Order: sequence, then C-alpha cells, then structure tokens
Amino acid sequence: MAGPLKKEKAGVVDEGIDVGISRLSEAKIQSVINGVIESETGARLKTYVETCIHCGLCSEACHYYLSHDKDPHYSPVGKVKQTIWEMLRKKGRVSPEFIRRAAIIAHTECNLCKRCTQYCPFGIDITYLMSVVRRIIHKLGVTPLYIQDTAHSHSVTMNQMWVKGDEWPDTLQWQEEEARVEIPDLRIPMEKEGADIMYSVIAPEPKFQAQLIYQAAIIMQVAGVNWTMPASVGWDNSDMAMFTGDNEIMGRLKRSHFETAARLKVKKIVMGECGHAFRSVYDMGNRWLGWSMPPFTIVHAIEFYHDLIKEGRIKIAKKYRPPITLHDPCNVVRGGGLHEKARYVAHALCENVIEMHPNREHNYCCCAGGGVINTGPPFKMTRIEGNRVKAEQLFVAKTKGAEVLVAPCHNCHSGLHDIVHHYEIGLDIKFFGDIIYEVMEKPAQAGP
Amino acid sequence: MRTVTLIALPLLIGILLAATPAWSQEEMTVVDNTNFDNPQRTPSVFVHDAHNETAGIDDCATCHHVYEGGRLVEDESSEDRRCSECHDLEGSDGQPPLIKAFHTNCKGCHQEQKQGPIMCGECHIKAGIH
Amino acid sequence: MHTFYNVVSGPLAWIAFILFFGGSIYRIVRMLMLVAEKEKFIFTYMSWRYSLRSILHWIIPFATVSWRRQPVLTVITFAFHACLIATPLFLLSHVLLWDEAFAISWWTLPDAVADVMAIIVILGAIYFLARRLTQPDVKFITSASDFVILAIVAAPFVTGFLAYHQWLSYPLVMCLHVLAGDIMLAAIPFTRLSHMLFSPFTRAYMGSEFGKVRHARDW
Amino acid sequence: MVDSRSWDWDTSEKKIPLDSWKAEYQWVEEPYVSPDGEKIAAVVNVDEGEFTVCVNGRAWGETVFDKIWHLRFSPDGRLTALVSEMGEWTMAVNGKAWENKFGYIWEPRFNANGTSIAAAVQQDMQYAMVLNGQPWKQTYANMTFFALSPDGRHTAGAVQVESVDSGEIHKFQEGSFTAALDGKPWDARFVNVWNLAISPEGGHLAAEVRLNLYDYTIAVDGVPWDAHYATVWEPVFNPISGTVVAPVREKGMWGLAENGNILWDRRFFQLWHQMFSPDGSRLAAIVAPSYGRWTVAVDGVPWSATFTKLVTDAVFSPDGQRIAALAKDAETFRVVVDGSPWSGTWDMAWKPVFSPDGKDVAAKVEKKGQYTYAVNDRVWSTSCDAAWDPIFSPEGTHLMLRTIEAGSYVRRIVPVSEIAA
Repeated sequence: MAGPLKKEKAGVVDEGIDVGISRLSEAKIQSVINGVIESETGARLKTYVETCIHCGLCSEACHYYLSHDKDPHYSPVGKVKQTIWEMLRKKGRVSPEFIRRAAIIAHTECNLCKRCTQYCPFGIDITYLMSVVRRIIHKLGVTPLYIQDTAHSHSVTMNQMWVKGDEWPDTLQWQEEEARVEIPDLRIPMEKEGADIMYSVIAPEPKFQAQLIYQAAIIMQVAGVNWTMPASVGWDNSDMAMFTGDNEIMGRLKRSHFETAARLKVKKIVMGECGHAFRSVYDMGNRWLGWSMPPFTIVHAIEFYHDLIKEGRIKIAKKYRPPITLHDPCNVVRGGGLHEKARYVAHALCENVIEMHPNREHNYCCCAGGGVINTGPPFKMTRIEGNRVKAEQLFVAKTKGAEVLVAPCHNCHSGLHDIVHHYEIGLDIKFFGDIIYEVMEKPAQAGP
Repeated sequence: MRTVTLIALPLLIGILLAATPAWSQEEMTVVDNTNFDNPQRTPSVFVHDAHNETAGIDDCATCHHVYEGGRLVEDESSEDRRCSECHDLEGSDGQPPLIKAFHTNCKGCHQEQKQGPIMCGECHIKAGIH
Repeated sequence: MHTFYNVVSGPLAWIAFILFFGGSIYRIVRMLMLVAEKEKFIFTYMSWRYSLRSILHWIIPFATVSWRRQPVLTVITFAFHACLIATPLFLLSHVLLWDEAFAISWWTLPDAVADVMAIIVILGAIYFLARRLTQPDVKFITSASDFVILAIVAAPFVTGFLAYHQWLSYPLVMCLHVLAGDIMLAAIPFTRLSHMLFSPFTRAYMGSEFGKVRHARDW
Repeated sequence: MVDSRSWDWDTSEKKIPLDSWKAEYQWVEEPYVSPDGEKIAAVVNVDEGEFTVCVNGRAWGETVFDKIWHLRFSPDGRLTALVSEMGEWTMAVNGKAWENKFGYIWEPRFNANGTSIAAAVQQDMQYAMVLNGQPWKQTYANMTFFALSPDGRHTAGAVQVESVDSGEIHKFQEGSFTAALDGKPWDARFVNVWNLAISPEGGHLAAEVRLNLYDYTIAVDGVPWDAHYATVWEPVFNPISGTVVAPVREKGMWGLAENGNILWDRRFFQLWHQMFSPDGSRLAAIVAPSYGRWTVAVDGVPWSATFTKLVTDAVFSPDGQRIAALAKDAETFRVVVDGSPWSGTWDMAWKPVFSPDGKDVAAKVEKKGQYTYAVNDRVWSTSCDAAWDPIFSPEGTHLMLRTIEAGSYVRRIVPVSEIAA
C-alpha cells in the first residue's frame, strides 16, 4: 500500500542536508540507524511501533495534513511511515535519498507539537518517534543548515544567537540605562546572589528584541520583585540542540542553566514568553541530566504574570481596548497546562478577548515550533503553506472583531507573523509583556 | 408460575404416557427439550431405535443409567423415568444439570466411540434443514 | 471430520490458549523488563490517578475530542470491539464447552443476541476494510499485515456465523470456525493485535505524562 | 588560604548603621561584607549616571563612575568592582581603577588566597584574559570559558583561532577552537573547548574537548586522551599527583575517568563536581545513583541517603575526613554531613563551612526571608534581614557572624558552643 515517494519541490536547497547526504554511504546509514535504535531506544519505540493499528485517527490532529487538503504524506502516522517504520522494517538499509526525505519530514514537516498524541486512542507519542528520527539525522550529519548553525552557537556560547560573553551583560546595562529614563532608579540586577528569582530569556531577546528585556525590567521593578539575571553563561534558556537531536549539547546547556540558578541561590527560575525553552527546561533537558523534575521550580511568564496580577503586585491602569485573540502555544499549554492562567491574564489585561476554536490543549500549532522556524529561509514556505488551517482560524477570529493576536511564545510569535503576513489577515501580534507594559500602573514619569 | 409448571408438566406427561401406549420409543426422532424454559437451539435429533441398532446398544442402562450416592448402580436402568427427574436445570444434588447430562451422555459416548455427531449443529439441526 | 474437530478443539486449542496467555504474559513482561533495562525513568512518571483518568476517557465513546470528531468510526469501533470480546466470551456454546471440559461456567448471551453481535463484528470488519481501501490517509499507511490481522479477526466470526446458521457444509465450517478461533487467539500476542495488551500501558504512560507532568488533558 | 589570625577575634560585637546611606544617595544596591567583617560596602547612585561605592558610610575614593557592577571583596579583603568611565571599562580595586582600560570586562575571579584578580576582557572585538591589570599579548576573535590557576599566576581561556562565519557549519565542524594558557594557544584544533582547569603548579592546562559532533574527551596541554566518550564534564587535577580526573559518559551512564582510564567501578545516572580532598587522597563527586535521586559518592561509594531535587555545594573538611553538602527535596534545603541530613529544613542554605579541625559544621540558612545560622544542626537564636557565610576562628572555638539587623550591619564573634551542642 506504500504510496509513491513524495517529490520535493524544486528549488529547496539546504546545504546542511545536501552536503550531509553527499557524504553518506549505505553502510554508514545502516550502522547509524541500527546504532541509535539498539543503544538509545527501548520499550517505547518498540511498543509504539507494534501497538499502532494504522487507524489514521492522528491525521486530523495535524495542521500540515489539514492544510494540505488531507494529503496522507502529512498525516502524523504517514510521516512515521515515511521515516522510522521504513528504517526499522529495512533494518537500516535505506538510501541516502530516503534519508534526505526523512530529514526534511522530521525537521520541517513536524513541529513536535504533540497534538497527534492527543488524538491517538493509544497515546502513542509520535513526537517521540520523530525525535528519534531527528537523532538519527543528527548522527548522520544531515541536519538542516540553519538549525545546525544554531546548535553550534549553543555549543560555543551556551546561547542560541552567538551572543558573546561581553555582549550579554552589556545589553542588560544598555536596557537598564534606557529604562532609567522612564523609572530613574530602575535596576537590572546582575549576579545578585540570594535573589528570589532568576529571570532567564532566549538569546533572540538581547540580540534583536532588547525592548522585551526593557519591559520585563519595568514589570519586575514596579512589582517589587527581588530578581536577578546572571552575567555568565546560563542566562539563555533556549535549546535548539534539543530539536536537532544533539542531546549531549542539550544536557550541557541545561546544566549550565540550572547550575547558574544554583550558584545564584535563587528559589525559582522565571522565564520569558518562550515555549520551546519551557519544554527544554521543564521536560527534556532536566531528564537527560537525571532530574525527574527540574531542580528549581520553573515559572513561565504566563504563570508569573498571572501571579503578579492575582496578588495585586501589578495593577492595571486602564484595560487594553483593541479586541484580542489568544494563541495557545503547544509547549506551555499541551506541555504545561497554562491555558487557563493565560486566559486569566488575557481577561485581566484586555477588555475584549475573542476565543479561537479549537483552543486550549487542542489549539492549532503555529507551525514554527519544534525547531521548524529555525531551519530558516529554505523552509519558510513549508511553514506557511503547512499552516493554512491556522490562517483560516485566525481569519475567523478576525471576522469576529479581533485586532490583536496575543502569542505568549517567541516561536509562535515569529511563525504567526509569517502566517498573518502571507495570508493577509491583518492582525497585530503581541506578547503579554507588551500589553502589560502598556496598561500597567507605573510610577509617575520622571520630570523633563 | 415455574412451580406450577414443574408440577403440572410431569403430571400431564405421565397421564399422556399411560393413556397412549402407542407413543412408544420407536417413534422418537428428537430429544424431548420441553424441560427447557427458553431453549436456544432446536431439539437434538435422535432417532432412538435406529441409533441403538446402528450403535449396537442392547442394554437400556447404557444411556438410562442410575446413580446413587455418586456411584453407578449396576444392572439397574431408568428408562421408565424422565432424565429431568434426576437432572434438573440447575444441577442440584451434585447431579450434572440437564443440558450437561444430555451433552455428556451423547457426545461423551460419541467421543469414546469415535463415531456419531460431536459438533453442536450436528444434533441441533436448524429448522428447515431436515 | 471427527479427528479434524478433535484436533482443532483439542490440542490446537490448548496450544492456542497457551500461546495466548503465555505469549501475552511474555510480551508484557518483556516490555516491562525492557523499560527497566533501558528506560527506567518511565516508572518515575507513572501515576495511577492519571493513568486511570486517561484510560477511562478513552474507553468511553465520545468522551474524547478524537472520538467526537469521528462519530461514525467511534460508534462502529466501540460496537466492534465490545462485540468482538463479549460474543465469544459469553456465547452459550462456548460456555458449555468450558463447562464440559473444566466444569466452569458463567452467564451467557441468548443465541439470537450473540448472532446480532457477530454480525456487528463482521460489519465492523467490512467497514474497516472499506476504510483501508478508500480513505487516503489510512490507505497510505496500510500494509499487507493490516489485511491479514483484519482477516484473522473476522474469520472466527464469519465462520461462527455460518456455523450457527448451518449454512454451507456444516461440519467443515464448524471445524474451520474452531481453527480460526485458535489462530486468532494465538496471533494476539504476536501481531499488532497485541494493541489489546499494550494499549492500556501506552495510554497509562501518556495519561501520566500529560496529567502529572504537563498538567494537560490527553483526550 | 587567607590567614585570619590577624583579624579581631576579641570584640564580641561591632555595629555599622546603614539607614543613613539611603538618605545620602539616590539608591543603595545590595551590600557586600569583607572577609574580616570590618567593612560593608554597596554600589550607590550619586546622581543620574553617577555611581560610587559606599564603604562603611564613606564614598570610595574621589572618582565617580558612569557605571559600577559586580562589587565583591577579594578573599584577602580588597574591594573590587567592574567600573565604566567615558565608555571604557576596567576593574577598580579599593576605589582605584586599573590603568588598562577595555571595551568590556566581565566574569572576574580570584584565587583562593586572593593574591590575584583575573577577568575576561574585550577590546575592539578582540578577546583576552587580564590578570592583575595586565591583559594577554595575544587576543582572539572569541573567547568563551575562563580559568585562573589556584596559585593565581596563570590564566586560561577557550579561544577561537580559525575564523568561521555564521552559517559555515562544515567549516565549524572541522574545528576552530583551542585553549590558551597565558595567551599562548595549543596547536590542536577542536570543534569545542569547555571548562578549563589549570594544574596546581600552573604548568598544565586541561579542558573538555569535542573532536567532532559526536566524540568528546579531555585534552591536557593540547593532547586529547585516547579514549573518546559520548560526552564529558569538567576535568580537575589531583592536587598532589597531578593526574586529571573527569566524568565521562558511556552507553548512557556516567563514570569517572583518570587520564583516560575508568577510575570507579560504579556507573551513575549523573556524576559531576568531582573534588579531591586537600591531601589528594580522597575523591568525591555529586552523583545520581538512580534516575531522579541525588547524593554524594565518596571514592565511588554513594551515600545511602538520596535526595530528589538537588545536591550542591559539597565540600571536604580541611583534614579530608568529612564531607558536607546541601540537599534539596521539594522546595526545602538541608545540610547533609557525611550522608546524614540535618533535621532543620530551609528555604535556602549556603555552602557549609567546616571548622579548622573538621569537627564543627556551620552554614548560613534562610527561611521566609529571615536569615540565620545553623551549626551542627542547632540553630542560632537570632534571625536577621541579611547574613554572610560564617567564618571559624583559627582555633575553631569562635564564629564570626556578619549580619544585618534592624538597619545596621553587625559583626559578632560568638563562641561555637553558644550555638552548637
């Protein structure tokens, strides 16, 4: 019943994949696949593959499948069939061309969003199966260029964006200086041992979106939070190595993050509005290191804002007027159960919240997560065309009056930006932090 | 209702048997299943004389046995009694229930003799087939 | 036919049951041992509460989003699976055989009801077959083994149905029925019919991960 | 170690009021206290963009800086901070800036007796280490991990010696990093170099290296061990023999290797922070003997008590006979000595401190924002708004407790027997 191998669109050239493929031999492929399966997998892979009854109930869960007019190549189990099933069935004897296709499927046609796992009657973790494929792709050296480069950045700098050791504290001081125009005694306390919380962000914040650090600092200051940020490595909580299957680098990153928190003697780690970093810190990296649960309580920005508002530590001066709609990021909703808290925050901040459907744990993915947006320009259209269904969902919200889309996750934010732009939906995209900064009570502006 | 049936039915049958000596064994073609409230299958096909002739059974006690205290009583037979007199539907007094008694008696012998029907439908033949 | 019947319902049935029970225990024990050997961390996350919460949602028709999205399939698959298990278990003829062989018996279904249930299983199998042949995403992932296991499951019901109604050559159909039953039992632990054994475990694990760690619903 | 005999161990209590500082300055940042307990200092804002350090109520010299951060006392009591003037950065020691100025300076570190101060510096997008004000002659396009030798005479860094543009993944994988000791790089090239260690006598440099995307090992003086591993953690030198010991991962489990040979029989789910006793005879590490359970292993044998969240801050007694560490279960910390957890639970605890003879253990602890000290599992009666690590007197009979109570800094000398049983 095997369908024909799907042909790639002409023009998709990825140096990471292409050069990697050119170096492969069938013997190497076989030894790597069997090596990974024998030494790194166990009961999960075996049981999942043997229990799957090929019912196709997962298909409807996948935004790629729905967006491609139910093309079976994009159904979750279809992607499994085109990758790990064949590898197992042929005992690793697959061709370089097969590996090329597997790399593209695992890295650019699956966001590891786990929605399919919610639709499988047996709870088969297809995300895990795709992660095994990515691990094999990593071991074969066929990872797409952009995300591989990011993994290299992680390995060198312990952050995602090649931010050098001096650039990080320098950026914090620059933001501190900027923010002092607004609040003269504002501080971004670096290396303050014994603070209550360590605030960690992903490297794109200092690199491209320093205003988010600025806003966070204002929120912290106004709420009177005893906080700190590290000036050493370990400040970045992001983790593309988790998505390239480079588990060793993932572990190294997370160790650096947790040990920085331990060194600073903080009680909690609060993180910015990022989804994949939450998954890495809360669910994946800690496990690889031997922590069944993270050594420090991980508080995602949604929960942090929720608590600040609920405890009255920040007050809303005037609710946000434009109607908003709320995107539920997979990693903090399906992966962290923060959907109700996100709604509490949304309603506390905004006058009008228009729900998208499906929502909460069942929300459609942004199609950027799971490292897909990090595969860069060669696969931009894969993301956009793979998420027409999200565009339709957003369009419905728009017709109900939504003007602003709140996406409390960096990847979602960037991915949805591309969707909104391409499909000409016309929604402003914001973080919760943007809105809190705008509507919260702040001390009177410093005099002229 | 059930008690009434239990008393009335044997009485009725007894009267009928006494009144009509003509209704004798040679005319029997099926096993009487009237004891069952809600028989799930057609009565078992059983042509008494032909069966015994074919099987070479002379001794009535081969089938119409008598047990006392769990032991087979030699040289006594029970063809004058209804099976259900000992084997009630539930199988009380340590006797096999009626269904099981029939099955064991017929099928058990067929298995031993390696002859005769042993599958359900070989005896419980669907109506309309014969 | 005597011998054939006695073989399929005697030694072969014994072998089938031994393979079914022994094989099931073996497969489950092997799986748990493999977890202990290579993925011991899984035990850390198991939770009775969230395991049962998840299993409960998935064994109730329409209690999950996935079931609600597929109403026809849901009705059919639940009817199919319920009848698939209940019919052979509570069929009068089967219980009588248990009684004769081991003097154990239990409640039974009226034959007419069992007949309808067998028809449901057969119709379900036909539906699944049609779905495999016509629905593109299912067709795409269908392999020969899927037809084989569907046939393995359908065969005892088709032959049982024929035997009950005594259509075609009764003794042959009856023998084939017993043989088909033997094959199905023996096949459960060693084919993807083993989803019967493993699905409670995979469901429990995912329910635990979603409930205990991720604080999210997995239905 | 710093000689504390000259410190005042006789005056039982000294106080410095702090409330007046707030009136004097726009704002006062969190204070730091000298090891001898005589000085308390904080970065203070004088006016918009003007900072100084207030030490015992007096401003830090004449100079006002544009920015000051990372205020710390060195182990020998010098007050240091990273300071910026006219867009240039350097280190100021006791209020006096180093002559050399840099584009940026960060991650300062001291050796144990405080003779040396080192930091990473950047000048014109070139990187180097600076030791006591003197930067390396060689500079590098990138430098990531830094080290200062125990004797304070050598510095090292992981440096990039081949230029690789962003996106040149295959060139990167050929190796562009190495390690440099006192500015002089190794000849070997590695994909990555992390966590450097300099030998006690300062002549040798060890580091974690990645040979390609998949093979890791330890390199000593640029020569990698023959054995390769799935990954490795930081190497340490045996203080006596000079051998190098590092945790290594094989087949999904961690072991400890010495010069490329497996040292301990036992494998762990995690193993790190290995440390030698001062005489080099004993070796301990923080380990996870099973998934999600943490403890300390001494010479390969884990303590029987395990903890779910974290084990950290392990330390040998000066005589090497005892080990103390912090353990976390749920949200509470405890001090654990030789495998026995103390009864007291805390929201936070700091690295335990042994008396010179190793008999007594003290630690700074905190619950609900109130700080105090625990000694041998007994809690000091006073609770404070802030506190610094306890220091034993040279004879081990007294403790110096440095705290903030009711708006004043208090330096106390307390007999150990007053707190401990």
